[in-house]
Amino acid sequence: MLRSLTTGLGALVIYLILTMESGSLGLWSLEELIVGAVLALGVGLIAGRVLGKGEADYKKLLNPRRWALFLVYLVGPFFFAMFRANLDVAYRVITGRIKPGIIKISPGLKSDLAASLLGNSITLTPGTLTVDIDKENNFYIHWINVRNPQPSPEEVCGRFPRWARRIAE
Amino acid sequence: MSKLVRTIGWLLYAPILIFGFYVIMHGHLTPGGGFQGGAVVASGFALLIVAYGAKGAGLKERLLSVVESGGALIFVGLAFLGLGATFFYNFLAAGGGVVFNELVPPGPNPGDLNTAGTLPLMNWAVGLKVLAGLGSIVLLLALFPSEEE
Amino acid sequence: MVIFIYVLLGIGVLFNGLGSFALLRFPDVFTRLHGATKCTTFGSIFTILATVAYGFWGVARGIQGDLTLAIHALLALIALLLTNPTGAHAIARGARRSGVLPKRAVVDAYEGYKFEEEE
Amino acid sequence: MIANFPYVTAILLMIFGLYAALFRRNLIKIAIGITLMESGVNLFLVSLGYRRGGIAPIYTLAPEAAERMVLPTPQALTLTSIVIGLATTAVLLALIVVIYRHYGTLDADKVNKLRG
Amino acid sequence: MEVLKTGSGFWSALIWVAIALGAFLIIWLFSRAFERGYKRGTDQADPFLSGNPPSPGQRVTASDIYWGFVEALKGYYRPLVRAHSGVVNDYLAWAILVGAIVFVLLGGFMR
Amino acid sequence: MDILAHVPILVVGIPLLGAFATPLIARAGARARNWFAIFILLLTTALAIALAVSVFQAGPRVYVLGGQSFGFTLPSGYFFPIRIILEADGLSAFFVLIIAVTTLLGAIYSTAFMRAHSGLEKYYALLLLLAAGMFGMVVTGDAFNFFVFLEITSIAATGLVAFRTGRAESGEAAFKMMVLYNIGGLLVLLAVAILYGQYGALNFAYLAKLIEYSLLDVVALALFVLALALKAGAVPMHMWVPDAYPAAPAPVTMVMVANTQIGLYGLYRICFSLYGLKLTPALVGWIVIILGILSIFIGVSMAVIQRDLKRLIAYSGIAQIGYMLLGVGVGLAVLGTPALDSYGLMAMKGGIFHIVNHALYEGLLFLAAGAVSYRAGTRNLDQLGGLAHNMRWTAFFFIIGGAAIAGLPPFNGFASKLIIYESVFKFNPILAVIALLASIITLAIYARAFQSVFVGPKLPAYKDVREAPPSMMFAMAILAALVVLFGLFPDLVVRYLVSPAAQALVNRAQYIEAILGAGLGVR
Amino acid sequence: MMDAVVQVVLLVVILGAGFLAIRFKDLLSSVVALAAVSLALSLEFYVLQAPDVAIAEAGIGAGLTTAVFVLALRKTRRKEEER
Amino acid sequence: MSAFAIAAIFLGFYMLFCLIRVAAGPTVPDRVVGVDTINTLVVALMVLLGTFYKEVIFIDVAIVYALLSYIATLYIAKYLEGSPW
Repeated sequence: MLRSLTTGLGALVIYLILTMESGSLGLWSLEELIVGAVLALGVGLIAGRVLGKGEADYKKLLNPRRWALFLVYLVGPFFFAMFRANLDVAYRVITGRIKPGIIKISPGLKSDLAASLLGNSITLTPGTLTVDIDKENNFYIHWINVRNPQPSPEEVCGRFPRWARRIAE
Repeated sequence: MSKLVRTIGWLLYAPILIFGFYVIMHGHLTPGGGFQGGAVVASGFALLIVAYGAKGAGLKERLLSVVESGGALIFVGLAFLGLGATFFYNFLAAGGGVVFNELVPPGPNPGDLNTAGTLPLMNWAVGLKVLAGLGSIVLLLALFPSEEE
Repeated sequence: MVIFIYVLLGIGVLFNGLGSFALLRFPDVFTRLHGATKCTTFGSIFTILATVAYGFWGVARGIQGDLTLAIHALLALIALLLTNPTGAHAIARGARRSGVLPKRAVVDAYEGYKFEEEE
Repeated sequence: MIANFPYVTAILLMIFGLYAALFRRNLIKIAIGITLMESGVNLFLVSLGYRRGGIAPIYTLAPEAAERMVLPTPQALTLTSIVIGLATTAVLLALIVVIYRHYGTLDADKVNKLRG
Repeated sequence: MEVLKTGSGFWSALIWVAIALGAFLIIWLFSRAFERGYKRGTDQADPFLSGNPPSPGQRVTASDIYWGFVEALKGYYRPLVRAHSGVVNDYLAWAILVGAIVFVLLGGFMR
Repeated sequence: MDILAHVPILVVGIPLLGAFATPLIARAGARARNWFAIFILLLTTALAIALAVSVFQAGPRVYVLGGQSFGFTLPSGYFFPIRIILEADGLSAFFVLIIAVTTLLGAIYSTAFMRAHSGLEKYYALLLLLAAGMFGMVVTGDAFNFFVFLEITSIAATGLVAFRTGRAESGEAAFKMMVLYNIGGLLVLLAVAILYGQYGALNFAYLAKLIEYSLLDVVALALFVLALALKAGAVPMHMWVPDAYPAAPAPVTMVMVANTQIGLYGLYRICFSLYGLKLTPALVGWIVIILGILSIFIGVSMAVIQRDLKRLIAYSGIAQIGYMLLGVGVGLAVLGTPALDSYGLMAMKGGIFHIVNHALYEGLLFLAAGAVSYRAGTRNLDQLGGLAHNMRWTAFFFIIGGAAIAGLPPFNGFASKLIIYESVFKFNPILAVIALLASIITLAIYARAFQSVFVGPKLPAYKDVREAPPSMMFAMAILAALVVLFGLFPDLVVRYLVSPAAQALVNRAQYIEAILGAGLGVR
Repeated sequence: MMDAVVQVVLLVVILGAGFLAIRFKDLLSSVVALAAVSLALSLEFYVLQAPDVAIAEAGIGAGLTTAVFVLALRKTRRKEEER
Repeated sequence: MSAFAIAAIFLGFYMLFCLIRVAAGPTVPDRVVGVDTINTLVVALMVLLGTFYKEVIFIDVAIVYALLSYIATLYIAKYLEGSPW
């Protein structure tokens, strides 16, 4: 029930964003609002049940604090790290100076959502690329410039695990 | 697939679905319509299949087949309902119905959904048919036992 | 404002080019993925941001429809941000599991990793 | 010159597809060739409707911009043909899988139990 | 009586049936006067296999019928059978060949 | 609401509705599903007869989809048709009847023949879909819809041929067929695109009015001829036929025969109604004739050496397709010359008459072969033998079919072949001689087939073989009765069925006039 | 005018990828190249002012066709036989 | 704003680089990387051209494209993994 409602709510939000500026009721026309509600309900019923995702996951999606944190994270540290990453890659593209390897770190995350967030962040940030995540949430990371064969998580991805824990755990 | 892909697939599933429905719903106003929206929704099913495996995706072949038949029946049925004048006659747009009985006003107007007669209904019928049909194509091919099994 | 948009576009084009170039320059799949994913995503962010800026500029000038343009471009950006790293991860994992080893690797912690069967 | 380029590409794509279907003795390659041919025909259809400097044929823009629109009919045709194309491709591939289970090979030269 | 005009002549199946029935009647009448040549259970009923005594269960199968015809036309049949190779590419190649010929004929000769 | 006014679309729409409803009806049980399919096809047959009667009485009928009224072909303000228009003339009505009869009998036969298989709701759905596609191809007056229905028939036919996936041969045959159909369909689409690019229209009648035989039109014509001859199984492209026919279940094979003939319909429609006199028809006529002669020749010679019963019938069927091509090709070659009236039209009548005869006796033969394989479990001529002891009626029907295909009087094959021989002889004696010779060889082929399957002592392997189930017997009996009736009264058939069809082909102006004439005329 | 240049580049990409699709011996590579053809074709439709066709091609041609091909490959084998 | 179109032309040329990688890549993952990069470029291109044409609908295409091209990548990656379906 919660799962369907959450999914439906998310769908409704996306539908409303898509149909913005369509009428006079706020930004929407009446038809769009009605149709959007119906369609969102339908999507909630269809997509509310995805294997292996419990209610806790959906509750996380409903928490506005997490979303706010996520936005802060996105425009703050994440964007900065990405900028750095690109300069780094540019440097390596031009000089060709690389020292790659696959390393393993254990950031100690518990939820899938946090692991995914961290994994995607890692992929987009300096010199690192998530290759695999195992059951205990150990990350196997391809590092373009290996400084230490057995690094600590901070060495590879800075304060991302802490952000991920705060946002999605 | 890995945990990461599964989670992102879980997050993207509902947006893809609602986007497909959006495309179907606005078929008579903007580019898109039953075919495209159905294909988008079916791609959502394909995403679920690739992330969670054919058995884990929770798609029911029988249900899809019923939806497919239903969509096609609605389509042909709507065409038959036009038989008062001709097959496929847009009987709603001529003021015969309660909903959709206005012509589409000219100009950019993404909000005027309640227009164009039977076209939105037909779009929905085609959309249901296509999403169920294409979804079941992928599902059946994925479920097909391969040689090792 | 026009200058700002030009700058955004310029950065976007530059980084996209860098990404494509990295694709040719690096020696193996993983390093190529580094270049391609990061740079093209970053470049695309900037090009899309240019569109968004253009859209909001249009809103400021009172042009109808430009808000929708910006919003939809933002949605495209979000989709890109979600899918791109995931795709890169999937490719890397697939490549590693299909037996492609990182070239010139100093360490390979993945060696001997037991692939568990998925549930 | 540039206006003719899509047609040339479409024809070349069709020739590529036909080449694959004629000379590649692998069933999946044949299916790939057919898909390429379909792409070529679709491209041909869409470029038929294109006019230089045209805009997309959207009904709600019709009255004031109708004469600048590209032709909508070929696009409708292309849509139908794309969906049909996927259906035929899926049927072909399903048949290939069935054949593989019976013959254990994808070599067209060996899939000839029916001959003579 | 309706008859089918065939351009230069005509054809009526009913007339033909009547004539045929008459002919059969005459033949039947005549045949009653003849000695029956065919006797069940004698050697006559067995297949003739080059004079060899038939082994039990042996019979004239479909491959044996017209064996001589096919053997005589071997030179004709061998390439024909080989052309029906059962390979889908060959099928397609034939089609394309015909297409090319049709195309050349139509495009070349009719302008 | 006048239901008869909507007949042209109803023959397409009702099987389509049935096809989509069948999976739902099948929930109610096997019996309901079978009766539903048969009921739908019966209804369609009734409608088809109504359509044919009205067309033969009142000339071509048009039907505008989605318009204010079904006869309203040219909406005010337009001087060319913009909506999808169906057009049924004599030829269409002729083919509609053939399709209706074959699919109905196929469904009846299937109830017993396919009983042992699972997933039959898909089978019946595909059968109805195939019927709808064929009806659509025949009644449509729109080039693109022609392509769409062509693809519908391709997919449905492939699904039916591959239905028994447990057998290696069905997958292989269906794959080969699908590849060829697919390429053929793409060529048709390309040709349609070329025509559209030239004239900006898709309506056959309007195109026929405009067409001016430029180089691109020639290209389109070549593509059409190639693709449709491929679908019809004319000789160098025939090779999928003997693969696909035996692999399909017997009732499907019968429907497939009709499906191949739709290829002929398309060929005739394109050559006569679309291009017509605008091209100097002799060359196209000769191409068709040569395809026909090749078909006759190769078909019979390959049939002689076959060991598979259905394959043998398939090869001899190819030869019969050759007769149809020959007859109409002669008509096409002399189109527009005085010779048309002296013998060309007659040859066309022969060719068209042969189509309906072929559908009947070839269907009968395939059904009989299906009954044999259903009871005996094999189709290998070397293993079969002595079945006439136990399957008297099947043997009898096989004799009728064999005699008809060989052109023995008084069966229907003779009547049409006689017309073809006589009129082709006036055109070119050599062709007639070849055709006659092939007919004789056909007789020999069927003598051999009959001897191997039915004649001889009872074999121990087939000791317990029984007669085929009643529904199969019923379908065969109807076909046999039709074969005999058409043989006994060929004049009636020619006058009421064939002549209007041939006239419709020759009378191109009428075809165009029906759509572009008054425009508002409600017929 | 501007988009004409994009068009030419795209057509080159389409042709190149199509050529690769029939040239590769490894069927998986062929499928990858086929996906590239579909992707570029979708953009080409877009440039030719056919957005609805572009949506359909992106969804069906690029997404589902690749999926179906890969599934079929998974059920059969990957390499074209050497001959 | 023809600057958008000029940027689009640049991105178009970058697609050729990716095509070279698709052609040359010694392993299949290399080729997939090339195609994946083409995807990203195409999404950016679509947004740019959509702005150039000033049509919101054209940007919808980009959204669809971004969401769906990723699925193709996933399928190929899953094949490479060799895990059962």
